[in-house]
Amino acid sequence: MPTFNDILILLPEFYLVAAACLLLLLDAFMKPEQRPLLHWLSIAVLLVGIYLVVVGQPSQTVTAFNGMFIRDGVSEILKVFALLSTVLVFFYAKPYLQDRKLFVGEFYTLTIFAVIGIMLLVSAGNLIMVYLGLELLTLSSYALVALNRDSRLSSEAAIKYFVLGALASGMLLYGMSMVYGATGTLDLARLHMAATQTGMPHLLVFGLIFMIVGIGFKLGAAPFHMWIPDVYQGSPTAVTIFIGSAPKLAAFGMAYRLLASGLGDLSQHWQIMLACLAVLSLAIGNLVAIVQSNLKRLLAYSTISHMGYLLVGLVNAGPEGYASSLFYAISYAITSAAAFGVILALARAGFECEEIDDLKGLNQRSPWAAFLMMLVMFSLAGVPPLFGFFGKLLVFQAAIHAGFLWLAIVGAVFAIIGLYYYLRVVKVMYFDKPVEGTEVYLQKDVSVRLVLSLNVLALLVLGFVWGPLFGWCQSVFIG
Amino acid sequence: MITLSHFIVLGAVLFCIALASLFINRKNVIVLLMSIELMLLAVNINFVAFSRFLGDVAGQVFVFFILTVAAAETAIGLAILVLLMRNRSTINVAEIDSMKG
Amino acid sequence: MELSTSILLTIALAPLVGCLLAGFLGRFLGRAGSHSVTILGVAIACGLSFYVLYQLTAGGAPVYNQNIYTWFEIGNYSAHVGFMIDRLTAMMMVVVTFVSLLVHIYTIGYMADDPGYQRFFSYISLFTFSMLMLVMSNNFMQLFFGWEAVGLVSYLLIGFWYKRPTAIFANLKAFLVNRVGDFGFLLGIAGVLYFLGTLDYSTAFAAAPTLVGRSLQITQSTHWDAATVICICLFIGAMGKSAQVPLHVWLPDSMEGPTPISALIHAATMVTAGIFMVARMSPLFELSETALSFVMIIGATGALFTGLIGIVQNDIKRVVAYSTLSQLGYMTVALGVSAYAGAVFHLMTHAFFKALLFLGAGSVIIAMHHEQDMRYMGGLRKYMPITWITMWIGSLALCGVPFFAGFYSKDAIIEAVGESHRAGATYAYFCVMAGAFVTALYTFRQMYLTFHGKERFVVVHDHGHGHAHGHDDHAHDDHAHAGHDEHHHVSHKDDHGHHEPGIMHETPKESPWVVTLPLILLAIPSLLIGFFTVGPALFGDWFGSAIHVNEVNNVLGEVGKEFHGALPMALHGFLQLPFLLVLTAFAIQTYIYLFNPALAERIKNALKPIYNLLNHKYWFDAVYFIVFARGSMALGRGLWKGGDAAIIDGVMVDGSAKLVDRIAGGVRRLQSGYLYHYAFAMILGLILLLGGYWLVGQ
Amino acid sequence: MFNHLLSLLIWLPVVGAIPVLLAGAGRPNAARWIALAVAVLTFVLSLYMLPLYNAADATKQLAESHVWIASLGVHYNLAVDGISIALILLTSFVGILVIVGAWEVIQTNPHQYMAAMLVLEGLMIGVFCATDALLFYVFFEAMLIPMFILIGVWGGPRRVYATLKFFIYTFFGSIFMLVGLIYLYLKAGSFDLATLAALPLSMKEQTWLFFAFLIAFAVKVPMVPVHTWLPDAHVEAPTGGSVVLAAVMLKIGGYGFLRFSLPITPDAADAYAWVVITLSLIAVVYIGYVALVQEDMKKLVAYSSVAHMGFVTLGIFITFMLVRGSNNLDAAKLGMQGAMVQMISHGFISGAMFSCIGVLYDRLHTRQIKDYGGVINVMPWFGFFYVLFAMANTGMPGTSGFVGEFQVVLAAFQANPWIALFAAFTLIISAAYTLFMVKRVMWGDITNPHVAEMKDINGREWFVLTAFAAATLVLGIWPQPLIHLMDSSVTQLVTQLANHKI
Repeated sequence: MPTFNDILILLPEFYLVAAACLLLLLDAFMKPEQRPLLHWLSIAVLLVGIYLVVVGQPSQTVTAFNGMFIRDGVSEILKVFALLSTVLVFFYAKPYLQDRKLFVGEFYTLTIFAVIGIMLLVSAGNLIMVYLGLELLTLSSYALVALNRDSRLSSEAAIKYFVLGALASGMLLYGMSMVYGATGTLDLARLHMAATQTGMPHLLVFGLIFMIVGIGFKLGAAPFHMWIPDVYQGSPTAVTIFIGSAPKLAAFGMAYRLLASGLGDLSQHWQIMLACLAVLSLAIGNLVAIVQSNLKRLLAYSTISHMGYLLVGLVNAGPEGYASSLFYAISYAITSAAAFGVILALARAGFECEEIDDLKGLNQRSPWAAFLMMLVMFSLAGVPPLFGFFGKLLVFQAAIHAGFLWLAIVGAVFAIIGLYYYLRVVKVMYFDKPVEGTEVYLQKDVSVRLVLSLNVLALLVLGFVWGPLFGWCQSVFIG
Repeated sequence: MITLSHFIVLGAVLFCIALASLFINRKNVIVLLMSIELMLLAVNINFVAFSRFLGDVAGQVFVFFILTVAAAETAIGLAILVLLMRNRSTINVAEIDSMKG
Repeated sequence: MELSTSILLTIALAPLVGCLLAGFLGRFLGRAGSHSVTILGVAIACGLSFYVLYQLTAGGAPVYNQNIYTWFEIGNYSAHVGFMIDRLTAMMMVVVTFVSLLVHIYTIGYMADDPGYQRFFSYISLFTFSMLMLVMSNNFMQLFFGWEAVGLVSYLLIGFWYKRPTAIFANLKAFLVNRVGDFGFLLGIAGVLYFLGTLDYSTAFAAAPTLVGRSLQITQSTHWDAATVICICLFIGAMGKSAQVPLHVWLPDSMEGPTPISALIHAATMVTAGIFMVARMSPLFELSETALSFVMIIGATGALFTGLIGIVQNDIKRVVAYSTLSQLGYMTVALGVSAYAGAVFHLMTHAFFKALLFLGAGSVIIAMHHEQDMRYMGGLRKYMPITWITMWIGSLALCGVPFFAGFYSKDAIIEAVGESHRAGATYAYFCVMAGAFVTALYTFRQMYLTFHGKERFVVVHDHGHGHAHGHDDHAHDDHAHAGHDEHHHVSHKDDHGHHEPGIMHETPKESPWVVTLPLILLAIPSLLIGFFTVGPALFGDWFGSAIHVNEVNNVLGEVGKEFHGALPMALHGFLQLPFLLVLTAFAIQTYIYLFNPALAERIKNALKPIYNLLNHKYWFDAVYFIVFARGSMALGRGLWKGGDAAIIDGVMVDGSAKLVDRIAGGVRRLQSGYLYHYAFAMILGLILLLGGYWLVGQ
Repeated sequence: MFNHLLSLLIWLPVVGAIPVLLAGAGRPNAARWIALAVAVLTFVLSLYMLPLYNAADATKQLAESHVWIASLGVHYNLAVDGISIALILLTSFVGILVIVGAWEVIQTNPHQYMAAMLVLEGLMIGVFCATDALLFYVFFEAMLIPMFILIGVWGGPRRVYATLKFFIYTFFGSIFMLVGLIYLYLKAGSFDLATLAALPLSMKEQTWLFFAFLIAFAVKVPMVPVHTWLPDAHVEAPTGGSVVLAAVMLKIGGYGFLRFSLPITPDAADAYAWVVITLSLIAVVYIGYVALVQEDMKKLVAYSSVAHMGFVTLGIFITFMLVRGSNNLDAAKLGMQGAMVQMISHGFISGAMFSCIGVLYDRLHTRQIKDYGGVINVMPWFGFFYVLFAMANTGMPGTSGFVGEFQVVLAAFQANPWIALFAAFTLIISAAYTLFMVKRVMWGDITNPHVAEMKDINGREWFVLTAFAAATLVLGIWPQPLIHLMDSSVTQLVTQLANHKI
């Protein structure tokens, strides 16, 4: 029977579910002009969620509902940053949504539900929980992608996302069923023990492979990446920014739960598989990004390559590697939020600002926006002293330490190729002349400007003081 | 005598049919939704079979969850389908390619 | 009395101060101010140099050798700036500052209306400073400093009239050819440091005997004698600076510079730096018979063959220039036979009479309104008697007529070569002997063409033409005034100058006193100095420790056995072969140019191939131009376009960028936009993972 | 305050860029003056290192150490020795001159230009101070960003190609170094350079690491055949960018060799010294010929930079032959000192040359040699400086250009006369390409009517060129103070080379 303690452990999630339902109700009774209130309330809800996560942080791993739900350092850190990046998303999205008549309560509630999905996923102690968390996240996401009901691209993106997502879920489930068959348990902790004693090692590995497909899909690692460019491009940017940030943390959490907690003993198998995915992701992501002209699509391919780097760290299959990958995921989530944040801040009614050429001469129109975007691009490219560099440093280090020197070198080579398209964005902003007759300016909304500036400057500041964050990442895997 | 293998093979066959129909079908999105359902069914067969042969009910519990989620999923899928039809006047898979490259 | 450092510093720095004042503050000082400060600076240096020479000769001062400051010090290696003043140095200082002083004075007249007046004074003072640093140095580093610095000033002065295409071609050529020499020189210095472990003269010379038997590994099996390598490398430097064959090509072209410069730098002082250097390095050169033979043969070749070119020149300055080349050859031969003192002695006498000849030529050029072609001169003696007489004195000294300064030095060299048994000495003896004849040929030809015979110009009084002061034409004329060397390689000859050859707008007249005074002051030593100094300088061991000659090589000692004083030597000289050759040449030229001018043309036509050979200077310039200038440009262009642009950039850099782009374009097509392709990709990924596992698992 | 002198030196210009950016948006003059003040202050502070530094002591001094990333053992470690101080002084000196040089030349967004310059200056100082490999790398890479912007925004017509090439080329070089550094870190457990220097490594490891470092620094120096970014970058960069690039940034490559290749992989460096020596000699000869035929002044000077930097790498790597081949420590020090002096000197001379070309460009807006001719007629004072720097570029004694080349040739002869022979070839070829340019630009009659309208240098240009000239001459006439400053550090470096690490 669930005890009060179980509930306490799940307090943030319960709270968020309740709050989301409340917001949904509230929205139903709200006049459209009162909707900004909903916006601020949503942000407040998430901030309180962060507070609850931090305050309720257990000193050591605790489980609830007979091990279905785990609350440990890993889940805490992922939740904090998932919530935090969602807060950023809400800030950035408001003017964009308002300009497009998409400023509806569904956006907020669906997003919060997706976040709840993330939180459940990263805390999952059981394959069922993994599945449920994942589905809560993805189902909300499908709806979010289709938020703009009148957009051809949105609906195309949604259907692609939906079909491929379902396919991936199916594979994940199929893999889970095999793992279940091989080990006789769905509980990740017991799975870990049973995996070594299974009488059907091949079945187990087959299950592992199917699960890796699911993980790869969620991460957006090649060759399971095909949905990413189309969904990034087709969704309203306010949704893209969400898909591009917090769910990456979830994907990392899922990978960690399934591969490390669950099947850590099969690491010699999945290490090499992840390495293959990493190389493919690096190659496809970085190469195809070069030929993009749509900024969102470019960032989509950049995501693919970044997931490649994340996998490079994961290949280490030890605390060091998990820590570096986690660090990488966090840094990517923050950076990605900032990147789309700039796009959102520059977009306005009738102007999406999603073509690279839309940024032409930005430095002359809006130097601050150009400066912010430049920092973001250099962070994504991994140029020190920006935050992004240190993520790369750590995943390379993890890979080399695990004997994957070649992988680090491949990563390095693709970093060079990748550099090109990030620089191209900077080039367009700084070196090109603005197109006559167009106007690009930063949103007037003070909160957007302020939060965006803080977000980007954090990339710079964290480049200098990333030690504590990394220390935190390390501690959750060692402790 | 029907052994575990038979169920597993059945599941595998169903799963493969589902996979195949996902990429062989180039006509209608609805068929895709059906394939997805089929795939989930294959998974369910697996779970139930394993559960039965392992003597562990957890697998069957999982199946209930899958069924429930599948329903929700289909609902969303159909909603998106409607959207697609409304926006593009077609649900032909081969025509949904405005984003590529 | 010991020499004091402050005096020596004053000598070196006084001209530098003059240079800086005239150069930077010239605009405020004005013309008179500028020439005053520079002349004052050089005069101080000159006076003190005489004082130093006096102290060393008569005052009993010991050799001065001290460092002023440390230039660098790394471990045991160090380089300093310091002075070594012995009699050799003192003599050079006197020659340099004295000639320089006279040239300064002369310049007041020669450059009177040039807009670059202050600049010119600044340059020549800078030159004086550099040359003093060179001769006063007590180490190789400072020697190299002076060596390059005089080259720099030479570059600046040859190109002084920088609007002239020929001038700026010539100065570049001069600098580059000198750099070829410096290339060897630097390697020589590096060799000295390697083998002797020091850059300091006295230490290096003291250690020189240790070179014997040491060698430098060139390839696995080849070893070269250390002393020979060092000496030949050092001598390559001298070949550049002292214009020895085959690095002589720059000197005739350097005549593009104003005439005072030709006198000071390209006759009297700078070009003799190489001679001075070899004499200074005598302790090293004495160790290598091979190197000395090399020096001797190079010198002998130059002495004869460059002189021959002088015979066919029509430009008054070029005749003197080729004579300089030839005389430098004499000095080099002297070095080559270990008659260092003879070389230095000839250096000194040559400095006076050659400066005189150049300044005299300059005086003629002023009078002829910058016409330098002797074919349009003639009969000038009645217009400019002082120039005429002094130039005759210089010419006779050059020819080596007894009692004149040149006789003593030149005759001693010829004698010394005769005494030498070094490999190639016979060839050298022939060259110097024939050279004496050739010298007389071109010298008398020049004198006759210029001062004697009929006037080959007409004076047209044309007041409307407005060129009252002929010699400022270079500066005031907007059109570049090209040189008169028809054989010049500069194709873009820009010679639409104003004057037609042979047309004068004014009667030639004697130059002002500032020009003639230096001529007179130079004529005196040209006439007398040999007579008074030959004894101690050549045969009296006057140079003391400054010059080191091994006993077996002491040819001057051999010659000296016959020496019984300057007067007997001169009288004896009248009966010697060199004088007879001079006499013969005198007779021939007198006949041709005074009595039968058409004969010259006939001889020229009769000996057409030889004439062409000489007129084209043995095609040295043409070959160098094609091989080195054009060849280097072609090579550079090939490396640039082929190496940098095509291979590195085209293939490697841009090529790999294009490759990446092309691959990206291909990979992009995989993202077809079709859902079933996407699904297929995922399934394919799954199958590959499964297949991979299956393969590895087996 | 002076306990953190090095930090101050690094961060003062970087942080100083913020007020420049903020103040300067609408008031360009405010930006200029603030930037100048920051640059001058930095220079003054860098001078203050001299009295604090004990030149007799070979250890690194003025050290600062703070834990940066505790869990990785990464430290924010700063310290300097004589070599670093010399380069820092060069940086802060050039820093002032580029800001003065850009004063009214940069008209579009001067505040951004000044800010980028200051940031760049700070980061370059950081490179010279860092004694932690990761910190070094961070500065090493970070400085690409402001340079990228400088070339791309204020550059010439092909600036985009040039600046992308510059950035990617350099990044390409350094990323392998990063992999190497991580490898070393995993081996040693620290990024501390001293620790890495003491780390025993097998020959195979050393070889891989050596080539990783070689790529990074060879691109930066740049060495043949990875030099082609430099001419493009120089041609397109604004004057100030070219000056900084040539004067300081290239030095970082040479500095890297001293700090990484030599101490960390001495045995591999010894074994492959011939590679670097050969490439250096190719740089002197091959690049000399290429420079000869350049039609663009900046390209010519850029190529000449490559050739001159060949002496730096040559001087550094002949030390192996001298120390290990013949145990000739003094000659090795001579070569190393020569390389160092050459670095500093090239900083002055190339900076000055690019400033001169900037002066011409500001007036005629072309860098093609054929568009000029007879400039001396209208700009005599400028001509003085131009010829002075050209002469320095040819290695004229009395200018700084001579000192380093002289020392390197002397040392090279001790290693192998053939090396000296090829190295000494610079005397001819550098004179050829430099003076050929001088001939076509300075001398001659005016053929282009626009040249006739050119005005002689103004007070600001006087200041810049005089400062460069003074530095060039002082160093040329009396190099001993500089050599003394670096002596103990160089001695220590050279002595270390004798230690085998295998």
